[in-house]
Amino acid sequence: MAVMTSEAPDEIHRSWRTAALGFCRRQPLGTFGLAIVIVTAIAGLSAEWIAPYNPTANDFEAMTEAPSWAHWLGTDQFGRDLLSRIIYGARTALIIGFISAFVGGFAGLVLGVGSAYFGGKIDLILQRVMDILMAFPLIIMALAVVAIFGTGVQNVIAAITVPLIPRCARVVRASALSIREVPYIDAARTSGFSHSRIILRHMMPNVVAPFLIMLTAFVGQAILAEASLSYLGLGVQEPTPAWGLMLQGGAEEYASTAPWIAIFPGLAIALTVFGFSLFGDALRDAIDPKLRER
Amino acid sequence: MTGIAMTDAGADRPLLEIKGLHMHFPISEGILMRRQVGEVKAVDGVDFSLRRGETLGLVGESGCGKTTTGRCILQLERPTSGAILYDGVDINTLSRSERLALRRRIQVIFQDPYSSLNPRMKVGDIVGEPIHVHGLAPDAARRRARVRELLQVCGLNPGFADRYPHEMSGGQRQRVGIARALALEPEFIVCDEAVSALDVSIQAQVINLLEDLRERFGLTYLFIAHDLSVVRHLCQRVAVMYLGRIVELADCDELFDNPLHPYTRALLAAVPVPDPVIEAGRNFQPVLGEVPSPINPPGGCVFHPRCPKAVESCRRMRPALRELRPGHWVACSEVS
Amino acid sequence: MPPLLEVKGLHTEFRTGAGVVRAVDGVSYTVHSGETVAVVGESGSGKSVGAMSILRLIPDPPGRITQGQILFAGRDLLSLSTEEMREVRGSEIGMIFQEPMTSLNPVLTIGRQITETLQQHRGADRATADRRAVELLNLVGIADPERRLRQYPHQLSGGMRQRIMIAIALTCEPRLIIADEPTTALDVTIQAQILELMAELTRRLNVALIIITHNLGVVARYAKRVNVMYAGRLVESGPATEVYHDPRHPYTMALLRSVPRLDRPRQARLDPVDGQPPDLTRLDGGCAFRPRCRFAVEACGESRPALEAIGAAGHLSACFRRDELPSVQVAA
Amino acid sequence: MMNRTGWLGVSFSIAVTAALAATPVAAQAIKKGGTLTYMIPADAPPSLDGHKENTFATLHATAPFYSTLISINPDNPSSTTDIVCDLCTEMPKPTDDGKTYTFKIRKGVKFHDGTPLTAADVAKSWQYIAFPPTGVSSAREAYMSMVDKIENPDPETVVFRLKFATSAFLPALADPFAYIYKKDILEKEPHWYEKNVMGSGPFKFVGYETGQSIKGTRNPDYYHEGKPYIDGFTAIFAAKQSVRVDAIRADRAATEFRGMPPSARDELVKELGDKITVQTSDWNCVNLLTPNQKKKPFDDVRVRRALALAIDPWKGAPALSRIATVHTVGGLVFPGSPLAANKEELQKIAGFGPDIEKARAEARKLLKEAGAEGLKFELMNRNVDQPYKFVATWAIDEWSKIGLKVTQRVLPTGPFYEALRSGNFEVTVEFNCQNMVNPLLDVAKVLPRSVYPENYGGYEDPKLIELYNAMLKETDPVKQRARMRDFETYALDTKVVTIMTPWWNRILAHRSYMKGWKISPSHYLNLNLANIWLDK
Amino acid sequence: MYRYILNRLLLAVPTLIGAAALVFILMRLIPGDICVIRLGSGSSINAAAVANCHAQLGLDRSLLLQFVDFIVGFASGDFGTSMWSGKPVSEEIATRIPVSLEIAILATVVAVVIAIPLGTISALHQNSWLDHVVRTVAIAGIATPSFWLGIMSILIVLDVSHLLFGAPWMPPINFVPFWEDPLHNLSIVILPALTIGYRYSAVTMRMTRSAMLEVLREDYIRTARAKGLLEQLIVNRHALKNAMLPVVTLVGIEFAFLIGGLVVTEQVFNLNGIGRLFVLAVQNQDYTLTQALVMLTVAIFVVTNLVVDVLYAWLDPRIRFA
Repeated sequence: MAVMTSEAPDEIHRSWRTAALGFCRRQPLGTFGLAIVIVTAIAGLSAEWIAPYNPTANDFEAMTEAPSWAHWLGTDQFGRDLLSRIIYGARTALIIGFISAFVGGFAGLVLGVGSAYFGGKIDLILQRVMDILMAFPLIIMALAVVAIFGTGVQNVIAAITVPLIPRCARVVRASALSIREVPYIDAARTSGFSHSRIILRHMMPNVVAPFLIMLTAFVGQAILAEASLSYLGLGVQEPTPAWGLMLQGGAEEYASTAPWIAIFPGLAIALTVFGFSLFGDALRDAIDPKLRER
Repeated sequence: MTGIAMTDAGADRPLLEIKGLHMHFPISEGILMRRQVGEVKAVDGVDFSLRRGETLGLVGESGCGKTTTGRCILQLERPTSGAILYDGVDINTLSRSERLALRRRIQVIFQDPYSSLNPRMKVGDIVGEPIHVHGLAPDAARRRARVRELLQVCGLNPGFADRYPHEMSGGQRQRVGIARALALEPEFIVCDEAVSALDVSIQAQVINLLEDLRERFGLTYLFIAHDLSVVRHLCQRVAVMYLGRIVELADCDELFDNPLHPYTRALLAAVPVPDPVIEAGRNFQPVLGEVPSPINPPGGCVFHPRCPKAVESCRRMRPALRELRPGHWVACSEVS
Repeated sequence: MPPLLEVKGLHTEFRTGAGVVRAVDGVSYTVHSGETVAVVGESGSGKSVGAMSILRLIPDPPGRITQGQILFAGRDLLSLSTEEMREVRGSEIGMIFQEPMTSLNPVLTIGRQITETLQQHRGADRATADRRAVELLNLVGIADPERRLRQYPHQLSGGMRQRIMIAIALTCEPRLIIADEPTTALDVTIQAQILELMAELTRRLNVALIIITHNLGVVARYAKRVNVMYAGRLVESGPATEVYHDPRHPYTMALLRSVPRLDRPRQARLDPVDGQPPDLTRLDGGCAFRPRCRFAVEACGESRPALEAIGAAGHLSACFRRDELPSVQVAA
Repeated sequence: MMNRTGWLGVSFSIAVTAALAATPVAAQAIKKGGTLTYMIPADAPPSLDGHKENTFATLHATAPFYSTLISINPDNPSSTTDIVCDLCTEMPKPTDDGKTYTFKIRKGVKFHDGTPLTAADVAKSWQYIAFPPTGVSSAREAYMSMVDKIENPDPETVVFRLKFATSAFLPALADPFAYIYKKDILEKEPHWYEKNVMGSGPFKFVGYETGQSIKGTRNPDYYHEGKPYIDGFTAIFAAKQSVRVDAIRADRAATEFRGMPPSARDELVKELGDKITVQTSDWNCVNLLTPNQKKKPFDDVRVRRALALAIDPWKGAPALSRIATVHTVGGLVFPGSPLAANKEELQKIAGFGPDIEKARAEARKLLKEAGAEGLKFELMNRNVDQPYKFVATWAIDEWSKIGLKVTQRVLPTGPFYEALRSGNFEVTVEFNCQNMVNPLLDVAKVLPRSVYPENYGGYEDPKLIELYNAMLKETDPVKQRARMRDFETYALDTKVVTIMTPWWNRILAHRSYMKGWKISPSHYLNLNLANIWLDK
Repeated sequence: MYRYILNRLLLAVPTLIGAAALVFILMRLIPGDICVIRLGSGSSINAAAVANCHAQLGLDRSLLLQFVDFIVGFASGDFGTSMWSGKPVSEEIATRIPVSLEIAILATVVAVVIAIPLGTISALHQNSWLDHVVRTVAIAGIATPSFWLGIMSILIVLDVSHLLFGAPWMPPINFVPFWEDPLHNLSIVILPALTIGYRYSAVTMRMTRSAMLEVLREDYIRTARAKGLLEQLIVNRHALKNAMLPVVTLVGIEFAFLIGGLVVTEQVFNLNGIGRLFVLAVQNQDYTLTQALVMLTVAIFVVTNLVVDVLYAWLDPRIRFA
């Protein structure tokens, strides 16, 4: 417990705690989602300490072993411990998920808010460009990016990030457009604030809350996109421990003879994305005044 | 150009002078190749002026163009035509830096105390930001002191500086909005329906505050409102607008005691007074019809379809604003 | 003759994140056939919730009617089954809402929205319902009704939409209409038209009207009786003339004093009600108006004063000092 | 531990089942009739023209429709030297010092359109293969560089005149892609065969749906008496490994003819027992790990040697053989060939030593000397699972044991070739895989680019070329084998131009009712289905 | 209305041209060479053959010329011939489109038929156990990788049929059009349609639920209640039609994005559809085919948006009579 130096922080703590408790009470599903997210995050951050085995070391004495006390989730075809690979894979998933969601999201945020604020020709042109990008299916776009630059974590992130931008910009633009009409933006303009100040200080923060919630969904979608790319052989590559990669090859080859190789990484993906979605949904419900009781 | 001649010949030139203001919003169709298919004549030839220290009421029903007029003065819209002279200078001819300087002198108070404050900023920041941007306080400590002072002036506890708008009631928020407007030490404030969203018991508090501030800082108000009783209480002169035009303009008491334009009369008659006995004694006949669309306003006098006094010529002739009595201007051909 | 509507000790609560809000906290009043009763109060005073409670239209959760009786034509509406209650709504009691803009369904024709009530409650066939709809539109003063019936709400002006709302409320010839701020969203001239129309129709059709408003002028013009609400309670109730000319609750007095008036000479300054409206989650046991009251005494902090009669004219006030107020007022 | 034995048990039983199933159950009477459904493990080939294409997808789809002049013996396909006649009547003895081969063509052979096939058609087809006219492309033009002229002296005779005598000629002539087309069509419309099928093979063309399936029906006029045994076939394109296994399991198809990973074999045998027959063979394909000597530090032989030393094929091969389509540790030469090195010879080469710990210690020392301790590099690979990525995963782990940090970059086929050619890689996984088993030519893969254009190691080495030529010109088998050893040792041990991984393992599990077909070391061979019969 | 549609179609032109330019550039940025891929899958590559192939495919001309050709050809309805197979692109696409279209339509039907009622029920019983179950199932649909679901579903079908009938069963692997053999056809497309449809319905269901929740809070619903209408009528007539507005938009957008989903699903189920053709075309660097496919995708996107707009206008008189 921190030493209380004044009353204010205590109050803040308490309000935080009440808010958190209130959230848990009203959003049991969301709390469950949050728990999943936290578990994933802990696994990803402290993989070195909690993973029982080296995730990349081949062990030819223990190939395709069923779950046992030695290997809780079994081993894959190279004799690598699945639990350890899943724990390390959480890191890869979160890195890919967060970086692509946030980079793509923020690029979309800037474009969306700018487009809405300036309107006119800029808006028109940006909208058309976004239309073009939107028309490319995400996976095709990613396919092209990987075909050009090759595989690897950075390229996979780029491949997922690029298609996220227009999707994000579109959503942000819509909400920014409504905020642009709000009197406090007019008040800021009459106070003679610069465009950048109005965009950054007045519009962004008000778009950002729903946007951040949207990002939690994007993190999940990015993790899924990585899995799909991996499935096509274009995602992260061996020996990097990554969930999508673990499903590639192994999932199909051993689905029948060593099903744990296919089942556990798939569950890890599904559960994590599930967690992010649940949490995001609940957060939106909790924050969106329209959905709150009157 | 008739203009509004000053009744008080000895006064300085007006602080604000509006000449032939038109604001037409185009209605366009097509996404690729925009074609204009019509326009909303929100403001369609408005002239008036404001003396320093005066409060001019601008009344009318929704869609009459009173808010758009205010937005043009605030440079939130660029008028289609007409001139807005502030302190003798046409604001549309100003350079960027001059514009910025002018922004300081003209401020605004909005109607909705909920949406006019940025919900993500603390009250102290909302009020302090303009001071910061315009460099009106040398350092952060002075700025904070100034914010506290402004809050106090507006009847708020200076401790509210650390609160967020949603932690306050509607009346308190409106006071924050006023404090923000005062932060730049303006001389002219456009009050756009500044009290109409407030509850009756709070409304009076804010009206009193606005009056106090006017006296204390020598402010000039353009008071845009639809509530006639509030306008009567607060303003020295009143302009009545209908469909983008001013139909009557006079000193406050003159207008309320002796309304000339049929529309003004209808408006006044429509307002019920809080006294059952008086109401029981009134023989009340509401004006017929509704306000026509500003996209396609009627020709001639815009009020003629609803006017009990309308004659044939009203359909064709757009009546000019005439000064029937000293300082009392009316745009109606049928009154004298 | 028994009253048409008798509300007895109505309590309606909302459970929110911040706590339980007693939006209506023990309200009782009566409405007689053909009578127009106004409920006046500021936002959050519980006037709308009270009206919605009569029709049991409070969304549950979070809202709930916890206590009381609502006797309508002898039946307790609160004890009716959902199905029976549904039959009462629209058929015996009509309702008019504040926002004509949003209260009509944007994707259905005007005709459909009028006739469906008839089809629901009277089992009318299409043709009969259409004829009645035309009749109703004529009644509420809408020209060219046949064409209007085929139109959609967005093609109509605000005033016309409110006329449509009145027509809908009148469809089944109800005995009571509840109008919740029916003119607040309208312009003054339109407001006057609508109010006149309502006054005329209720008189002609002998319909009782509960009009909920914050506009003291509207009340003065149209209501026989006035109920003043503050913080979920009735603080004063009585014939309009009595309440306006001899207010016996400090809140009513303050309200009347604080509004600028066209019928009196301009004052130098208004006389506002001090302070802010109370937070309904944080009420104590005392009179809710006490913090803003100029006449508060110690007793006001100890218990909440009951609504009790002053004289015989049906004038009631919920103030401990209801009898001494005229003299105190002069003194103040 | 208990579980492990369980899984070992499965693989053990697989071996037994396979052995049992493969044992011929006396000489069963051949049954006629039935339709064979098999899968082609690829997407649609670019065209149906065997002369033009080089992909097995074309071959697997069209081989049953065509005849060739000669072919590998379908009854003994695992032999690398048993070549027999298809359209000819008898394998000729070369004359003119081995420079002239005269083939007599069968009489009475008919194209599917009913017209007779004569020596003129054979000669014209081979002229188009060896000397394609402008506007016509032949994938095998280069193999025929020894041919001087192809003559057609009479309707029953085709004569090949060579520029010089070479033992490489007959294998090249037995190329499974060398379909015999009809002369008239070739002359009239040389691109006709890209989209159409009309041959003289055991099956007549019925229909082709792009990327979907191809169908054939028995050719009653087929010149090999009694064949084919089945009434017809349907070949379905199924690029996805798991779909193929599932399809065999559910008997939607009898097999495929390329080769499947051990997991597929395990699953099918486990689920279907004796309904499945497994045939395996060493496969004439191998993956090579080739460092790019144009990039530092791979120009340093010590670094390359360290890379080789770190990998333990003797332990890796048996383990990998359980999960990947690799099996046999070998050098440059296909292990099934008499020219291949034996284990003793191999163990003298870097990376094949018997003591891995010693080898790794040496590798670390070499790295240290070369200043490349803890080297990080990227291994480029092609986007193919089996066995490319398996081999790479294994190699990367082996390298990590001497402190190397290797990441993998996988590219689709197009960009992969581009990177190879432009030398835009550090170390790459490549492969050497030829239609016909012909080690003399196959080992040319390690020759510098100036001699062998498809070499990507980025080095020049006259001595290597010299050693190769010495080996190639040697006609005495024993001496030739010794020269081959010199060449191999120089390439793999002295210069370490590339690192061998275990040779591939061709595993084919097919429905047991499919009989009469035998596996070969190349998935390009024995595909005309004429010998297959269905025991249903 | 017609002018509105025409306008939207005109709007599609710059999008199409932009997409054309983008795909043209992207394709040429991919390192590699279709001729090398074609000629080099077995052994050595003949440089002369490659050059010959370049000349045949017109790849030896300037990029600008190629682009102009592409645009002019496209505008005149000539999509060119596939560089990979030499067949007309239109024929290549026509061969593949029935499977994909069938799956897409089936998935949409699944999505609409299941999702809209479920979403409505869920909204009507907000925070009930039913709502929680439906939402959980829906979010699981969004969270599960579709290919994994596909793999698992095939496996389950195989194992279950093996267990039940003693012999494993799976859908046939050769596609037959519906009108030739409906049962055969349906047994092929049903699993992929369900796999794709799950995610699709999950998204639709969530949208229906939240739109419904929002609509149910609207004033006109309160009006309808005050009129004493049957709850059923309120939901069906008053709420659903309004709630459908955002749902229609979403269904449209998702339909346009189905091609992306098909890319993966067609791999899993070995279906010879547009999605797989897309991957092949990109990997084979078949410029003409890829370009045509991208244009097709963009066209589908544009047309779907148009259909959505028209539907929107049909549902919403505010747009119809604007």
